Amino acid sequence: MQVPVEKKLEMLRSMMLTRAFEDTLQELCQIQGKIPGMMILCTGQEAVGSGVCAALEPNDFIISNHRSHSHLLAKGADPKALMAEIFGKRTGCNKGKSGTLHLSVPEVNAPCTTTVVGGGLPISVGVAFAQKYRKEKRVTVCLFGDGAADEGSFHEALNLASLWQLPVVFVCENNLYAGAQRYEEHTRVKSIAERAAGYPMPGAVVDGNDALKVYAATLQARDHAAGGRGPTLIECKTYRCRGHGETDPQHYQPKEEIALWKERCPIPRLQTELLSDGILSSEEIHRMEEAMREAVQEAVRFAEESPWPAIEEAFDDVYVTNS
Amino acid sequence: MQVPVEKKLEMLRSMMLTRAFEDTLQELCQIQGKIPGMMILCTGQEAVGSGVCAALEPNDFIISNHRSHSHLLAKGADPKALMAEIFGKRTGCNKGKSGTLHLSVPEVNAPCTTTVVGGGLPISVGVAFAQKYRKEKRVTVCLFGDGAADEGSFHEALNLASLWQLPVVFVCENNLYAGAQRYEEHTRVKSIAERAAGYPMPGAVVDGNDALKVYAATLQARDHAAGGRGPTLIECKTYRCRGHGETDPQHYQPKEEIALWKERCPIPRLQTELLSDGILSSEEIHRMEEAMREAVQEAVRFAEESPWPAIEEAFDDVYVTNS
Amino acid sequence: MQQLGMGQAVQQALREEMNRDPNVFLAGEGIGVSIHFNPYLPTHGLLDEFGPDRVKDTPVSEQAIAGLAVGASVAGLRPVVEIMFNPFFTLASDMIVNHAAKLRYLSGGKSTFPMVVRIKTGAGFGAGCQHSHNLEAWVAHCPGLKVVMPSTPADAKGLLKSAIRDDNPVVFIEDMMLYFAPGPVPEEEFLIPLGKADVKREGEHVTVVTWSKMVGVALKAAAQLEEEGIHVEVVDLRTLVPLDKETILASVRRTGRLVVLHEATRTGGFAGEVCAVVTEEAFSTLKAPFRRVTGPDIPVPVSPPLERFYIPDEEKLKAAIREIL
Amino acid sequence: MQQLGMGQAVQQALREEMNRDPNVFLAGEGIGVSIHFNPYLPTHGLLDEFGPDRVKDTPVSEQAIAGLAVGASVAGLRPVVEIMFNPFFTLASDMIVNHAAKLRYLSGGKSTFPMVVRIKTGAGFGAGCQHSHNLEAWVAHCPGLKVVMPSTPADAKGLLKSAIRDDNPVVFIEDMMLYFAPGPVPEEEFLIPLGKADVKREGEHVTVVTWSKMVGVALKAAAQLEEEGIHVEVVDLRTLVPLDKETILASVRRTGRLVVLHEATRTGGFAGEVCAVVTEEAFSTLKAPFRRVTGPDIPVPVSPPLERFYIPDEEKLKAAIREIL
Ligand SMILES: Cc1ncc(C[n+]2csc(CCOP(=O)(O)OP(=O)(O)O)c2C)c(N)n1
Ligand SMILES: Cc1ncc(C[n+]2csc(CCOP(=O)(O)OP(=O)(O)O)c2C)c(N)n1
Ligand SMILES: [Mg+2]
Ligand SMILES: [Mg+2]
Repeated sequence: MQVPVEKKLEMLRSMMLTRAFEDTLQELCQIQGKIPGMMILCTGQEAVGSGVCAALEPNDFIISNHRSHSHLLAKGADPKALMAEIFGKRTGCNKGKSGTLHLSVPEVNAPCTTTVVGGGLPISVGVAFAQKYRKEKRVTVCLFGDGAADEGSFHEALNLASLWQLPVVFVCENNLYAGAQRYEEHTRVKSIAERAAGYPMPGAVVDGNDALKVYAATLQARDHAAGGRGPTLIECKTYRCRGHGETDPQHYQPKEEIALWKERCPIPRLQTELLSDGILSSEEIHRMEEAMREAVQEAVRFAEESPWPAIEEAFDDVYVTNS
Repeated sequence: MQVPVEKKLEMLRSMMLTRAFEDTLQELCQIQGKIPGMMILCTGQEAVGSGVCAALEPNDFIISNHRSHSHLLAKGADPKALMAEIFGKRTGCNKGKSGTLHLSVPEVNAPCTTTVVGGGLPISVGVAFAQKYRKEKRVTVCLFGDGAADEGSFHEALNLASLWQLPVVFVCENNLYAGAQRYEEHTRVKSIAERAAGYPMPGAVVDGNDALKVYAATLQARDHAAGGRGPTLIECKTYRCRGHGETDPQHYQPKEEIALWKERCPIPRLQTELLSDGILSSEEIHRMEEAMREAVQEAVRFAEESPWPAIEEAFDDVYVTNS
Repeated sequence: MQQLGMGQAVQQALREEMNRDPNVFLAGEGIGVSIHFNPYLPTHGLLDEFGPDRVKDTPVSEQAIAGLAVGASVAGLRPVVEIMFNPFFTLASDMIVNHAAKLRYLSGGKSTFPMVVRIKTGAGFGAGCQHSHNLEAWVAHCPGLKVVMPSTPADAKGLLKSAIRDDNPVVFIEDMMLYFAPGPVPEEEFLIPLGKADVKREGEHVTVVTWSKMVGVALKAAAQLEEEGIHVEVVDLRTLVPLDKETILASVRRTGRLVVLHEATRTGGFAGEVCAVVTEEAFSTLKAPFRRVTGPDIPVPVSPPLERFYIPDEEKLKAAIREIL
Repeated sequence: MQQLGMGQAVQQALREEMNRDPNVFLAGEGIGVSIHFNPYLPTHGLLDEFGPDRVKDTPVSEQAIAGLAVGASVAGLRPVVEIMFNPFFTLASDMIVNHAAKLRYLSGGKSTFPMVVRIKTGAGFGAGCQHSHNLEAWVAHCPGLKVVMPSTPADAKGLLKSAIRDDNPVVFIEDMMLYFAPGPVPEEEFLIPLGKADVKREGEHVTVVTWSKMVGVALKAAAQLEEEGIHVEVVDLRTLVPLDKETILASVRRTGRLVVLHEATRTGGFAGEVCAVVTEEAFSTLKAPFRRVTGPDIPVPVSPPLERFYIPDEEKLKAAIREIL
């Protein structure tokens, strides 16, 4: 499949933005009291969010999970609003109520994110139902982990989406771990994609460290869904290079395994391709890196300078009150 | 496979007992106020419970669902205690607290029955876990409907049973309906057994109206499980000849379909085989019928003559109180 | 005025709102093709009328049903989904409690979830504790949800229409024993606002706060006590969240006596909330101890005498009232 | 005496009971191999000590985890399973509420379910409302379950050991903020019976009923008020079900004033139950309005100032006490 150059650049850009964003977060986490709560990063997995979102139209929806930064940035979320939210500031995209774990960015059609493992699947089915109900040619993508595929919600969601032939694409980001549990320790099925047959729907396994492959698989599934032929289950095989969260000592992840996968890092991989195709020079890549770092620094500045929410604001947004 | 004659007779007997038991219940339901609650019968499906239980050892466990009469009678439950329970009498196997929907008969290793669709599956995994934990050579059978295979609990249970290679046999009684919903209206998978591959475990489809086939499949799965090789998913294709419950007008079940399946009734089927093999004479079959009817009449007499529980007994059995 | 059972009243509300707003759709188990064929039931006939695109029979998948509502509502539709029996709410509870109720807050007010979850509840049909288990106290303890429990056909209709038009997730709990008892329902369009209790009977000696099926029990007891010269005020909450504290407090300030009546089990039931509100805000007007009349702390048993015993009745209520007069 | 955090105390209880009874086993998400490597956490080290047959890391499958406990317990084992965070209780709630709590009753007392469900709870770690949501009021409203919420390391140890030996399903809720604060724990074996409240501080002016993490807040407030001559009695419920009414009533009968303090949201919280019991049974001894100090009716927000505001503190408690003195 021929991937348009601008798509390749888009993917590279969003991967690099996510990496810069998260590297900075990792540093900020070391400063006591700077960032509230957990910090769950996707280092090494950026190709999934970037490849998926590059294949979508702006008015397609995504439903993400606890590991959402790459998904949301790739979908076009404003890094400043995300960063401020992660800091817990009033200017955050969710006014400081969410923090990092359930960032919701309706502006880019990411209307809600859930940190309940597997929770996104039934919701994405509902969003896709609305699209079909209104006879739109839009689709919904649900991004979830390999661990989530053990939850009952996975099963109910896939069955219903298949039954009603809804325009939803289930993207399982199989990073080989669910918390501290290796893939083989939480299920015996060789690949999550094999489960597609049980609903049934098309299932595909792709190299999740290759943004172009993710893009191609998503595009195909999107066409399938938008064409009224129902859902697809895509499994992106990738790897969680950092711990589950920033305090995880990763004692259960073999060092050689981490090293191996670091070599498969999706960012240099796409960069090399773009270099060898003569699309980008190393100079340009360097400038992109600078630009990303600058954008993230600006986001941090914005977050740092933003005010905390006032106490009374805690009571806002529980209910729609004009109703 | 050669099925021993005494097993064949056992299956025929338990099918005939269930049929007599439920035909009588159906009549009793017409009498206003005689039987509390719903009445869910398995007419036409008796081969499943009978075939499964004939393949089990007495100390194997079964976990049943709302449609349990055939399962429990085949496992050896006392018809008198069941009937009195269904009447809501103090002499019922559960002192009138359960009624028909969640009959529990620990005496025959049916320690609990649930009417929450799909609820039995995770529980059966727990029972099988205990068997493996204690290094027993016993197995647990979970009986559930095709509708239950849409519940998240199905998925979580099969995944865990496979992961830990537990001695459990999942028997799906696919009677073509879940409530008023035809099989094709609640899932698109051709057969529930295909889902076995997603965990993975062996999956088998058997003619659920043929007690001998059910027996053989269960026996094989039991050996597999007791031998430490883990769970099996067996789908018994059968048909619900009556409505979901006794008040169901069955307006959604095509008359021809019902007629067709009545011809496939598992009881005459096994009778014919035993007749043609010269194992039973029609005289003997007739006497068996009489005996079953008599046993059921005695159960009804017992239930009718039994006292209601006293009001204070409502407070018993919520907690173990010596603890 | 038309006489309808509560099932029919719910049906009318659904029909009117579906006619009014094409974004309203229904989903649930057996809400279209049903094992019952009974015009008194809430969704009877709606599949024929609105077709399978808007009346969705679902698989037995409570989590998916609730998730469908969460997703469809945030995408702009107005789902009305059904949980067949209250105990199965457990299976949908993650979607309703952790998602429907919280995702708006988590979005900082950007996303809205205009959905209704209808739940059938109540003891009295001999099905036992896995079918009969009143859990309104659970949902009333979840900020982000509104909770409605109507007691009459007219209330059910007016409240359900408001619930469907509300931009918040509303849990609407129907006691099945009310489906068949006819009551007057205005023919013309009407709405009843959420959050307003209704004084179903006035009286100056004691306030009985109750809701749902128990309102009928309270009215029966009140009529009987009237003959003894005891005047009972019956406050029907209608909506547990938002709670109409003003109406409760105004009544207790006049009567000085409070009894709360509900079918749910006693410990941790919503009676405690009502008692707390009154003891916080109208303590000085209280003339007598609080009483509650509730289901006992047991699962609902099947045996007819035991199930009858489980359900609070007018005798128990009268006894409680007499104790504090 | 040894000084342990509550996490270590739980760990000791688990270790001792596992050594004592081979039928006790543990299961849950990350209870063996964990993303934390921290000896202060409840199950740290137990996998190494007891091996993978008795310390079972499970998939992310809350319903299966709870079902495992139901099935294993009816078959004679004594499972102690963990639900990682209280909001995920929803996913296990069908198994716990409709099965663990009811199946004994449904069996007419023939089957028993000696299982413990440990649940981690509490706000204060910045993870937001899908991780922090106290739902003890839900479980306390389900006959068939016992509910324990310890406030100190020693209580946690003694209560958990009793819970494991109890033949009933017990929900044991641990506030994670207590895991790291050391407190004295006797070295020798000891049990604390379920159903007995503990007067953590005596005082004659006002009774504060509370539990779990909030006991510390109450004691702090009590110490501060002491300096003003206000003597606060702090009743730590320890067990919500069975509820030790005698201890509550005896205290209120002496002080005449009741404040209930809990972290869970206000409406429908367990404070209502305590208020109801007292207003029913000790009304005449009450000298002042009831007060409750609770989390506000909002989901737990992440932003640090908002989350701090959510959690009740000694200032709020002192203000409430002063209001009714
Ligand atoms: C229902 C639920 N159970 C448990 C958790 C705790 N938890 C958070 S992330 C996680 C692991 C999820 O693994 P996976 O789905 O593979 O996603 P990954 O973290 O690898 O991206 C767990 C168990 C949760 N958030 N929700
Ligand atoms: C969790 C749950 N949802 C809904 C119901 C209501 N209900 C009872 S039986 C039934 C249909 C079950 O179909 P299936 O599993 O195929 O069993 P069958 O009745 O055909 O034997 C339903 C929906 C229930 N008991 N439990
Ligand atoms: Mg993973
Ligand atoms: Mg069926």
